[in-house]
Amino acid sequence: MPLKVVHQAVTERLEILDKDGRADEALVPALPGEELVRLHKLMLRMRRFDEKALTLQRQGRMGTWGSLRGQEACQAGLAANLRREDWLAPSFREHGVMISAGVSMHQVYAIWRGDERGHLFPAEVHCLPVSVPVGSQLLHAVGVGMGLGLRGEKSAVAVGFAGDGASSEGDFHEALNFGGVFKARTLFFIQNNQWAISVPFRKQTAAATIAQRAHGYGLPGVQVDGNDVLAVYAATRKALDHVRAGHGPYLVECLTYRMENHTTADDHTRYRKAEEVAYWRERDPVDRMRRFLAARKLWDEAREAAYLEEVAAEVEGAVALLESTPKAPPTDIVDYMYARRPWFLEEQRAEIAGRVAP
Amino acid sequence: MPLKVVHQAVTERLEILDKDGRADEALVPALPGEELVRLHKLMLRMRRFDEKALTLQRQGRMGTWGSLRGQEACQAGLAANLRREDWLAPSFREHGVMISAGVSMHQVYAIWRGDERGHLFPAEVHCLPVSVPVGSQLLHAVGVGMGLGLRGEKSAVAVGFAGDGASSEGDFHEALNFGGVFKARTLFFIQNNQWAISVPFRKQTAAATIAQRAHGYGLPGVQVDGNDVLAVYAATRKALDHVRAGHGPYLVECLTYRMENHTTADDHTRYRKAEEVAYWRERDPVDRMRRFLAARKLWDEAREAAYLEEVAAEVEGAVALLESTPKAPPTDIVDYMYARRPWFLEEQRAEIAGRVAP
Amino acid sequence: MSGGASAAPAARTEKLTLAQAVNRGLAEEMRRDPRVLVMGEDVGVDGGVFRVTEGLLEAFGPERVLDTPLAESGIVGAGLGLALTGYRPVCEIQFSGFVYPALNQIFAHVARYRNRSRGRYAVPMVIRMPYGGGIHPPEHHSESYEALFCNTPGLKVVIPSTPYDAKGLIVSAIRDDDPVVFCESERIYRAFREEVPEGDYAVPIGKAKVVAEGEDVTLIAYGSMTRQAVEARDALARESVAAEVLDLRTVCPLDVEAILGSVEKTGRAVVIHEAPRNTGVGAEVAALIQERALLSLQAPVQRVCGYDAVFPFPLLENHYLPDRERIVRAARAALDF
Amino acid sequence: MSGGASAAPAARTEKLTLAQAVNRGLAEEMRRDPRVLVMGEDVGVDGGVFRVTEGLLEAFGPERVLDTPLAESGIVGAGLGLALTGYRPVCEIQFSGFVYPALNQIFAHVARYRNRSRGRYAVPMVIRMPYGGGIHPPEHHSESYEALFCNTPGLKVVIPSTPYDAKGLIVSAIRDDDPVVFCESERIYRAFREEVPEGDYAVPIGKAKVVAEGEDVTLIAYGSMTRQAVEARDALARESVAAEVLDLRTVCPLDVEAILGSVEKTGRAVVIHEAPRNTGVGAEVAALIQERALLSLQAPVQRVCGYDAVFPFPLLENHYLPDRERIVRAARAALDF
Ligand SMILES: Cc1ncc(C[n+]2csc(CCOP(=O)(O)OP(=O)(O)O)c2C)c(N)n1
Ligand SMILES: Cc1ncc(C[n+]2csc(CCOP(=O)(O)OP(=O)(O)O)c2C)c(N)n1
Ligand SMILES: [Mg+2]
Ligand SMILES: [Mg+2]
Repeated sequence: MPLKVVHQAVTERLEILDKDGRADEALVPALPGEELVRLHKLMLRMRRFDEKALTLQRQGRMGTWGSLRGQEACQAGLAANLRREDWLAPSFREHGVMISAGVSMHQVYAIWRGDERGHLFPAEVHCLPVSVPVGSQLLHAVGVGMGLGLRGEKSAVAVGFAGDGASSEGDFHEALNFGGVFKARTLFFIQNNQWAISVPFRKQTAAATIAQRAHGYGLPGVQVDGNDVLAVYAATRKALDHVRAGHGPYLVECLTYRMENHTTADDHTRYRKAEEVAYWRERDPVDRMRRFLAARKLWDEAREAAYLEEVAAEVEGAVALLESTPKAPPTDIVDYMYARRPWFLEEQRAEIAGRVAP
Repeated sequence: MPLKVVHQAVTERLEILDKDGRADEALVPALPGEELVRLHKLMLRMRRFDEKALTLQRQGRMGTWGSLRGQEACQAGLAANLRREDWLAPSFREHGVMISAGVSMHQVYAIWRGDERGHLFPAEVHCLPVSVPVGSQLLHAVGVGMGLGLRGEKSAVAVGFAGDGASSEGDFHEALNFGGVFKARTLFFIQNNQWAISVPFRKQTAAATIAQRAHGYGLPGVQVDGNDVLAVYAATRKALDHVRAGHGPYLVECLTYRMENHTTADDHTRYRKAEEVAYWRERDPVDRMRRFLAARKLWDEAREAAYLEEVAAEVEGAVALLESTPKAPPTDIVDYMYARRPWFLEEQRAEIAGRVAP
Repeated sequence: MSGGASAAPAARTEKLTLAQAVNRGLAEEMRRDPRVLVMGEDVGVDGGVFRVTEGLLEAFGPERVLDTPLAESGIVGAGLGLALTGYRPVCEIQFSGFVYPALNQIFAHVARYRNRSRGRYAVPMVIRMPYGGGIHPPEHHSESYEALFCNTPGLKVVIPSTPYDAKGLIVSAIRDDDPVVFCESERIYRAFREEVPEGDYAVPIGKAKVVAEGEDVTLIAYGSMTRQAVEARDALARESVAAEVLDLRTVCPLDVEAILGSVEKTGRAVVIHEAPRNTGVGAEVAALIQERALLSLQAPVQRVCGYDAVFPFPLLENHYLPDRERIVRAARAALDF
Repeated sequence: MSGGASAAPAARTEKLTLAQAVNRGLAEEMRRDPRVLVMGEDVGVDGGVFRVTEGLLEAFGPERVLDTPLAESGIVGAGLGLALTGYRPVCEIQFSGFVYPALNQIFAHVARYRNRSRGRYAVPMVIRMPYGGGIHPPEHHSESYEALFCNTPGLKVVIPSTPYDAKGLIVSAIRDDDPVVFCESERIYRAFREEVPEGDYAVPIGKAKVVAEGEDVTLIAYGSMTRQAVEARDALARESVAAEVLDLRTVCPLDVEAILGSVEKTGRAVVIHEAPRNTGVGAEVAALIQERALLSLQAPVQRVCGYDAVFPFPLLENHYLPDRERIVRAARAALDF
């Protein structure tokens, strides 16, 4: 039956580097060499930070850890575009962007070791605490984006994070819709690593991409090769320009791959094939960027080694700080619940304080 | 920046009758005259039923009533396509499709008069009870659609209803996504009457249509002139064929208009202009169809009068039945909570039974 | 039935319904503090389905009075984000029966944010919701869910029973640096008027009020049930029983001193609420009393509650709601124990 | 710690953890009744994050074991639809801390459907969820929310404390024609093993179990806290105090006869749970006891509960959870009253 077209949407995907680090030169962001190198360094730093956490966990010195390995390009490509005044509403796998944005390494470690004090991020960093219920923090990013707008901010934006799994939660939808209605200063940054624990993306949704969802809310959305830091950088830059200019939210979907177990409590060999992991190992975001930089003579083994040593020292420092921090007093359990403790917490506090440590 | 297209979606709108009831002849469904007349009769019957409820309400003989006036074409166009084995998961404004599908008039009245027994629909009618929390029943329609599929049904489908306002709830999203993943035998039937109480559609979402949402889940979606019963009939037929064939869900958005107050507890003059209502009154779905039928010599004033008399008698019969039904015993409050009453309800039942009516 | 304010009320008063009193409190706080926002379904142009936000859009504009999309999780979740950037959102849930979709945001975030962030981020949010039976609406419009909020650490739960208190408590709730769930009885929204001072006064959160003194039995109620308790008191008075009526006003934190003080005097208590009995506020009150005043108790604490059943459709709702007769009977049971 | 079944257990037994026992119960019921489905996040290929659904996909196929998208409202809402078409879905919520998004479906529909439809539609659904502290996971993985479900009419709430009971109770829950919330303590999922009969047996819902008899004080617990209560009993025994330990097993409906029977004997009671105290199950138990056995009470019913605070991150969680010492102290308070 003939019909009248009332809406059309095209969802595009950006790729710049190929699997071997060769760039589509026309698309390479016009950045000075040191900025390109910075993208690589951001990735190396987060990878080292992540590896250390896994080691600590194996040694019983860390709690459950969700590795970001494989997603460094997503987080670095975004981080390089962030400004000091921007707000982050992270989920639980955003260690990379968090430490790039000024959260201290030992703080992220502390959170996952099981210490709420890890959330006391440096005062000048507008990073919200880690949010575990997936998808829920997108609404916070919308509210913050609305608040920034109400305050008349011209630069600052809020970035809300979610994974492919999280995109199935109702809050994902409510966030995109609210964001659109209120033209929130919010970037929806979706890392589609193709797995939600054991559930592959194709069982998460019948849609081909998450980017196309945006169009259902009248919002722009784009997919990007999430293992290509140049593509993430370029797409995110464009998206952030849009949001910063007050045109409302933008959705960036980074198609990437979770290289590790979901968390250290998981065993991914139960549900995915070694070949699949191997396929993606060949598309490692760090390797690709290293080759690209090397081809441009911006980077070499020696510089990498030197930088890794620097980072290792930083990481070890963070671990030392983490492990030398005395445990919080048990009364902390009740002391942050309200601005002023109600009588029942006063009583319970007394009980806690009066007890021998169990 | 040049990009690769990974998804394309076109959202179309179907119109057949113009505002004055002139049809695009090429599009008129190939139905025998009596079937075309039936569409009109379905609309007349639901309108009369609805008008009576408003009268009863004004007289203090009915509870809060949400009028469907203006949406008759949506509900009749759908109802004419339903089969006895289909399931309905209505929201609160689906009186029209409900009484067309076999729910007794006095039952719908009873529900809104405040009697749960109204929900005891005829055994052969697969209509779920009225669901008040908007959007939530779409998931039931998905589950029913999944269940029908598991049972191997080849014909039966489930229809989930929601309004434009309801489309903002998280459950709307989860339903479309689940439906897509499990290829549920579910039709999402959205009556976009452009108002959610006092909130106009343009403040409900930044999207141009609700139909385009479907594409975000890999589902087909179409918009239709919801005041054009032929268009609703044709689009719904196509959608139902798709669902019945096992190809998964389909979303039909009927763009229509709520002519009355949201409910009898509302005063729509507080938030919308008389001109807007007048504009839509000129597009009355019943008038348009009447003119179309008259032009084809399928209908005239005398036939309309005769049919209205018939319907009036039916409606009066329903009211008589409604008002002659004795009140339920107060113990009904606890008697349907569990298959077997736990001790506390046994005690509470005794208390209720022992009391003088308050 | 008024009185009990913390600050000295202004001289001029207005005769207001409870709905209007909340409205005045909102308007005055919005005027006083530009960070206060109102948001929810139909709160703007329509002024709220109960007209509690009437006139606010005209007075403060669409940047401070936000008609939102129909999505409760969105309202509270976005409201939380606004709070984090320094605003003080007053979120309206159209009826308490529709708060469920927002519970994830309320329980997992709003109630926990101060604690999670070790005090860095406060959430000075008020979540208002009409609750309770008595107006014969469709399903889900008559629910009483206060116990869910009381069971969730990090929240305060306030339920006024008079216009005077409603204004003073909404003011306190807005000024509170922590999230407050504010339940407004639909049944008494417009059931009566009371002189309410113009201008600034606050009724403190966490303080109950002795509505009527008595020595024989304590009737503990809140919200719409306070009036039922007063009616029961009058009926008991005709039989020479002197009941004390305590209006809790805040159900979390409970005013344990006021409760114990009264029960130590009377030795008998009846707790009354519309919400179901199982693990309700009445259970907490009874548990506290036996815990801390067992030796004063001359009889078991009685509970007069909604039945442990779904709130019925209108035709049977009068049989569900606690009323004078049930309260009197419970008081007699305590007296005759 | 086993025993108490309704039907005669089969002769052969297997030594199982609680997680395995639930698994066996699920598998046997799926075999017995083709209408039983299992659905949730990671329940299929992965066998569940706690491996409770391990092997079910292989045994029963993807039409009966559904790996769903990550959306709790969807799981329960679609599950309800499946129930309406004649299936008996067992929905898994990955951790109780993630049940909030499903509360609208559970509270507004699952719990109400039989009543709303005047008995036409039953919802024979089981909603399983791991709950409680003790395994040091990230935030939201240690919550105890049973009180929310107890406060909602239309639900039953079951919390086993042993492998034997876990299998017998999951079987009863699946066979029950009404919705059952089934909470499984993470801490005792694999903490110990017990002989569990193969084949068909059911432990009745709504019946508590006397785990150990005693005359001096009743320790009332459920789930993981039952073991703590038994430890406390042993400690008290060394001081010649004979504590009776009552394992509630079902927290709604409570086994009021068993509770009263024990307290009438001992005159003293301590209720123990991990969940916060305010309007918790302990409040209901205390309220019931004072209501129906006041004259037997030699001392106030004591409550040993999680604090009214957010469940702490792992490093402090041991300070939050009730333990032997706190239980013993409360028992002594009751004895010394
Ligand atoms: C509301 C909610 N439900 C369940 C969980 C348990 N859970 C933690 S992570 C996870 C999978 C998340 O997948 P995705 O969103 O793709 O993020 P990824 O782990 O891949 O980074 C699940 C189910 C949760 N955290 N929140
Ligand atoms: C979850 C929920 N929130 C709020 C309400 C109150 N309410 C009833 S109808 C309505 C507007 C619905 O608008 P729409 O979905 O467009 O349906 P329409 O009334 O136009 O048919 C609202 C807000 C509700 N029923 N459910
Ligand atoms: Mg993922
Ligand atoms: Mg509408």
